[in-house]
Amino acid sequence: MPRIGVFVCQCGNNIESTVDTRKVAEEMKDLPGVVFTCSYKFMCSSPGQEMLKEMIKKHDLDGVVVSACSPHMHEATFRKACEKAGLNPYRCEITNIREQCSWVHPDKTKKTGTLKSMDLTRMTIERLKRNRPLKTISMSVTRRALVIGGGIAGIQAALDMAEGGIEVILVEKEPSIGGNMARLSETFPTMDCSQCILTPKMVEAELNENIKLYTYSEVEKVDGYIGNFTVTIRKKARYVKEELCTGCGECWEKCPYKAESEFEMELKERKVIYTPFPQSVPNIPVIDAPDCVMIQKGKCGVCAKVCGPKAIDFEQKDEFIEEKIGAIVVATGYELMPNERFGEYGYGKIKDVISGLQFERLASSSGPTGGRIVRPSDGKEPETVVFIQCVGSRDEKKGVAYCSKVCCMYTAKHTMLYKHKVHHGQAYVFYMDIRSGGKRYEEFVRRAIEHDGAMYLRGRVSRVYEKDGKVIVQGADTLSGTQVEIEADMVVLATAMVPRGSAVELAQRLGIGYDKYGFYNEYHPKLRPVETVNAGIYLAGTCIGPMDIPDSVSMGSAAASKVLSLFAKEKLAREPIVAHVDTPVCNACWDCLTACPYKAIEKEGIRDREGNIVRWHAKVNEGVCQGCGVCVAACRSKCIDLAGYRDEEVFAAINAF
Amino acid sequence: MEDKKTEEGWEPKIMAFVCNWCTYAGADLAGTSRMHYSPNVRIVKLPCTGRIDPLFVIKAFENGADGVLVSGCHPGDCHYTSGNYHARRRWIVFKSLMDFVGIHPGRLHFSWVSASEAIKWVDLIDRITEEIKKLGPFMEYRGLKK
Amino acid sequence: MKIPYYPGCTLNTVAKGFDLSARESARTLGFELAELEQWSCCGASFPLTPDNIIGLTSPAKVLIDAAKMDPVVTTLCSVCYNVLKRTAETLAEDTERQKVVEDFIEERYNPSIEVLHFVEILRDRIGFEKVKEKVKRPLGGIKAASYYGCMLLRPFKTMGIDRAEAPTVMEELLEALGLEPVEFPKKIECCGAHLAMTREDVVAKLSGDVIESATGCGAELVVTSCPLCQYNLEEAQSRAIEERRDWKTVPIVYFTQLLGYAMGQTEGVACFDKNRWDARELFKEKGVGSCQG
Amino acid sequence: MKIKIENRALKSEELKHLERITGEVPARCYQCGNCSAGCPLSYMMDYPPSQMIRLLQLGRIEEAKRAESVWLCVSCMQCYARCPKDVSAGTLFEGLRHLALREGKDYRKIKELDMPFLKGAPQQALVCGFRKFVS
Ligand SMILES: Cc1cc2nc3c(=O)[nH]c(=O)nc-3n(C[C@H](O)[C@H](O)[C@H](O)COP(=O)(O)OP(=O)(O)OC[C@H]3O[C@@H](n4cnc5c(N)ncnc54)[C@H](O)[C@@H]3O)c2cc1C
Ligand SMILES: Cc1cc2nc3c(=O)[nH]c(=O)nc-3n(C[C@H](O)[C@H](O)[C@H](O)COP(=O)(O)OP(=O)(O)OC[C@H]3O[C@@H](n4cnc5c(N)ncnc54)[C@H](O)[C@@H]3O)c2cc1C
Ligand code: SF4
Ligand code: SF4
Ligand code: SF4
Ligand code: SF4
Ligand code: SF4
Ligand code: SF4
Ligand code: SF4
Ligand code: SF4
Repeated sequence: MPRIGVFVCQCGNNIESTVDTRKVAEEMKDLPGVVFTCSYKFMCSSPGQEMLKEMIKKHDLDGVVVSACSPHMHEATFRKACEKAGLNPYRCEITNIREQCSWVHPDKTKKTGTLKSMDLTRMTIERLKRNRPLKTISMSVTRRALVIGGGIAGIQAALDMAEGGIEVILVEKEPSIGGNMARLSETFPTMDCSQCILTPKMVEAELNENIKLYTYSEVEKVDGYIGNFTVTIRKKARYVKEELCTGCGECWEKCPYKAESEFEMELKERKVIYTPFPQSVPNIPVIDAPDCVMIQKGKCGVCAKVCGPKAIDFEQKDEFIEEKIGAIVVATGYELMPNERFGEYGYGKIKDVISGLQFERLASSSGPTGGRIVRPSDGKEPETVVFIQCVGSRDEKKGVAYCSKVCCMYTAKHTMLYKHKVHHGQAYVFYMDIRSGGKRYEEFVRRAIEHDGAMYLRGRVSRVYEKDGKVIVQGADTLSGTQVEIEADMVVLATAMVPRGSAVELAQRLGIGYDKYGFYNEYHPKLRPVETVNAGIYLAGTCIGPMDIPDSVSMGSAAASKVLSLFAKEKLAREPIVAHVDTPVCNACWDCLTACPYKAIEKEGIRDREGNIVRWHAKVNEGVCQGCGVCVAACRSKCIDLAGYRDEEVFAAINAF
Repeated sequence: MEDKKTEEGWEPKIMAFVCNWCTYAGADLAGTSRMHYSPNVRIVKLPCTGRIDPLFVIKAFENGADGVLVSGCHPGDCHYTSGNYHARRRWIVFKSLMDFVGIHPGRLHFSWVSASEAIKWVDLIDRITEEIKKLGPFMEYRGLKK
Repeated sequence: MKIPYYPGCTLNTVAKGFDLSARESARTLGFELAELEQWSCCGASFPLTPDNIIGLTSPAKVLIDAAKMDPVVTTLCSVCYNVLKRTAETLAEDTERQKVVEDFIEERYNPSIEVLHFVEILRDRIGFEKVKEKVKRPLGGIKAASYYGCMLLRPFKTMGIDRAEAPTVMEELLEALGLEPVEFPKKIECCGAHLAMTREDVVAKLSGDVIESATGCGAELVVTSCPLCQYNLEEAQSRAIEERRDWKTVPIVYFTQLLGYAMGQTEGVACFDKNRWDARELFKEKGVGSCQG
Repeated sequence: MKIKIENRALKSEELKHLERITGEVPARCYQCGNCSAGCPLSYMMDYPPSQMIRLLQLGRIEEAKRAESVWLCVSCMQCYARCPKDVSAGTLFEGLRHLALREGKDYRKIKELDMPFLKGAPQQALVCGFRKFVS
């Protein structure tokens, strides 16, 4: 026979005013297995908790029901107290007679509240009788972290974690880290030169002993769970031996063939062996195999001839490296929506219609024009530049419904950069709203208008076409209510920021959520903005949604601090609310496996003596299981159950109804 | 369908299976906000609507429930990302079986109540209680229990 | 191959050349445009408001009659095409309205009917390559502007004959005929349409802009598939030459006129003489269009 | 001009009626102006399309009905093609024409048309014109 104690709380007058707690306690006494009941003024107070502990010992209780407030309030309190008294904490159950009784049923005769409290308490007692003691699951942690994506967000996260003393593996798919920020000229709102503030961080990441860089690499496979992941990294063939290369640049000086530069976005060519940009980290080139004459046709080999340290290796193959880590920070960033989607703006057809990032390259002193702002078509300085905001953003029909958040600001920046470089030039901006929320942001936009003379027109552009060497922009100025036409020399489209094309695939590999656009889902958009539903995987930067550099950096640091606090624990403890399979009964239908939202269910084979698999059954990976119980309801053989919410326990509660 | 006379003083008993994260918290909020609703409901807390087995509902009716409510997070808001979708699919099938097993569909209710929707919870309980009052006590399954 | 064909009112009268040259071209290409046995006017405008059932009845009747022959019907005039295609889509999607229309006409509607423009037949069923093979009078060197106007393209979801903002199907056809297509900004702008009835001034302006945009890009000829566009563009030119001495007129022709002529039809079929500016003069001037074989 | 904004007008029966017969919801328009930028008739209108929609948003259906714009719109659907919010100004214009025509207010009388036009114009211009301008 169980030995259960029932403690009914009065909560001062909060419960007592509409529930006769003494009567509740009295009634429960007669239930089989209940050996002690009482009513008490404030159960959660120190004396209350002491009393609880004392009674556990005195009556040798093996289970406790506290009928008090919501378990969301004090379940942890009472379970801890029980634990201190030597009772398994999961043998303590709470009945919610405050939020569910006294406060919502204000019957002063106390009849209603008392009756309902008795029902609820009885249900809890019956349930508790079937409860099993559970043990918190404790897991070891591999104190190494993986960062995916070496943009500013990823770099910041890696640096902070390395600073905190843990080993970091930074995987970047391009030949250099730096991401989109490396493309920018100067940055709002302070107008620092992007390279000047980014390059030191890139170098720091390269030199930091705790950071292991894998550039030109991608995460191929992720296994395991919080504290214990195993990832497989594909290191793409560079055709250059990293350990030998000194970055002298002889090879790309001498390579006779050229290809379009991805980094410069069609504004310039690069050599076939190349580093994306001069400050690349690491400063080690890669050979772009599809364009290399040696690799494709077996001729050339100039780079190998000129390379002093003999670092070129045309035979190199992709390498696969396995790393064990305890946490992952995803910082894969953004790209711009392809402008070709907007036929009316002539992008791709009209050379002088360019994207915002292309404009950054034109304005950048390390860019294809050395910082001179000129028309791509004829190299002339444009006297009139029209900037069109919200291209693809806030356009649920042809683009995306959301606002890209940074384009209002960088467009204002562009008008300033342009004015500073082309003094007689005139900038026009078509906007719908100016979104300049941020410290010193509105002031920045006003400066562009008031000081640098940018002409802001409220309205959208309907069409852009070429006429006599000019780019004609036809739009509306809704404030004056008229159609307007501008003969421009160049048009810059502030195109929507969208997730990387590969974002969804990576999310599926990692088991994290993403929205309909492919941006990654936070655990909670306000209160847990850098966590994901998959424990141990964190987010930073523009892979979550459009944001600027300050926000990306903050999120990088936030994700790093989450990892550091995770690693600060000796062992990871977690609630033992996980599913278990009664393996002999399992008929391997895999219904649970498809139902589980966390991929926590694995197939396990049973082998005979020869090692042949004779039978399969499902197995729950306790590290991954989050205890939702979906599998339990899915299993038709009723052989999977959820600790803490087993069928038997729930039925007991229902039966006591 | 059922023409049971409402007994004098009879009050329906309703069992609510709710998820821990949304509806349970929403009901808590109704409490902390001192809202009032009819006292006929008894809550059974589960981690997720996805955990709720149709058998729970049958069992509840067997044990004297006159109505059952299943409520969890809104679609897309599930604490466990997609548990409530599983639940939804399951319940669509189950609901269509209700007639077959002899339970008036008005006795089984589904809803989404988020942690902040205390008002929705209160209205829901009052509405369901009224509806089930009109249907009268559910006797058909009583005998089944032992 | 026989394809049910709906000519529409205008092709029976003022745009006879459009109709005749198309029928003849089809024959040359190995199929027949089989005119519906009975047909009525399509209404010349698609009723935009969903409660306007009356506006749907005449095009619906056309579709019902067509479906009796074949579940596909083709047409030449952009307006007819627009009205029929939108009607077909509307009635297929909205069974309620379909029902009302059926009750009104007292006939069953067949929602599987497909409406195709003649140029779609050429592109998708015949192939421009095949057209090219049949060319006997290459019109090489003539700079032609394809004027799409509104009805072939919008609303895009329904019409979708080609890319909404940068269509090229007409240019591809002209290229097959040996002409030199010119790109011009106003090729999908409106000519003024039925404002011809109330606001000639407005139409003259809009159509004038279209022509100027085309000639500004070097066009010597403007090609259309809409009798109303054809009329408006010609009217605009007539007005323009009265008002402006420097105005250079260009022939405004239907694409089938060029098609048939290039494939060697006798000159009478295309009725170039019915156009206000005879394209043959341009051909002569350019020294093209003589029959080869 | 000064408009007095009234709660009642925002949800007037006639507005609801217009929404019903057109299937368009003026509230969806966020006044970006793309329709006005693209509409070929916009610069001749007393209220360009986006302002017409604004009038409806403000509950000023009377002003909207009286606007000359209503009779200038040619249903070319350029506005709709470009609208990021999938609002069709052209359809709302047609709705407004219907409201006027159903009150028996013809915009043009057949006998007012001149002969050369009637003789020379393609049938479709006449048919379409009658549909748009005559009840
Ligand atoms: C035109 C323009 C101007 C801007 N100007 C400013 C400005 O002045 N001030 C400002 O504050 N912000 C500005 N921004 C915003 C700024 O660019 C971003 O906030 C910032 O670059 C985001 O950094 P990130 O690290 O999140 O992403 P990214 O810079 O995109 O970095 C992501 C990195 O991850 C890598 N990666 C992606 N997928 C994978 C994968 N599967 N495996 C491995 N690696 C992967 C990418 O190669 C990239 O290196 C501007 C944006 C634009 C478009
Ligand atoms: C009307 C309104 C509605 C809003 N709605 C939303 C919303 O819907 N969603 C949203 O995301 N954001 C919303 N916000 C913004 C949100 O309120 C803030 O982002 C958030 O509360 C900021 O939190 P905080 O901790 O930075 O500052 P605070 O909330 O101001 O907290 C600062 C604390 O520090 C204490 N303190 C101050 N000085 C001292 C001192 N010298 N010593 C000790 N203690 C001190 C203060 O007493 C206070 O408790 C809203 C803001 C307003 C004004
Ligand atoms: S345990 Fe809960 S109900 Fe009891 S006194 Fe504390 S807060 Fe109040
Ligand atoms: S020449 Fe050799 S050492 Fe120098 S950068 Fe090229 S690969 Fe590296
Ligand atoms: S072998 Fe390839 S990379 Fe090397 S120089 Fe030749 S083309 Fe360039
Ligand atoms: S930030 Fe500005 S330009 Fe960018 S989408 Fe938002 S409103 Fe448009
Ligand atoms: S309880 Fe949920 S997370 Fe755990 S195995 Fe079952 S379905 Fe997966
Ligand atoms: S659903 Fe049940 S029987 Fe099927 S595999 Fe999973 S545990 Fe085994
Ligand atoms: S449909 Fe009417 S409002 Fe719309 S663009 Fe055409 S003329 Fe303008
Ligand atoms: S384009 Fe659409 S959203 Fe923009 S003003 Fe016109 S109707 Fe409104």
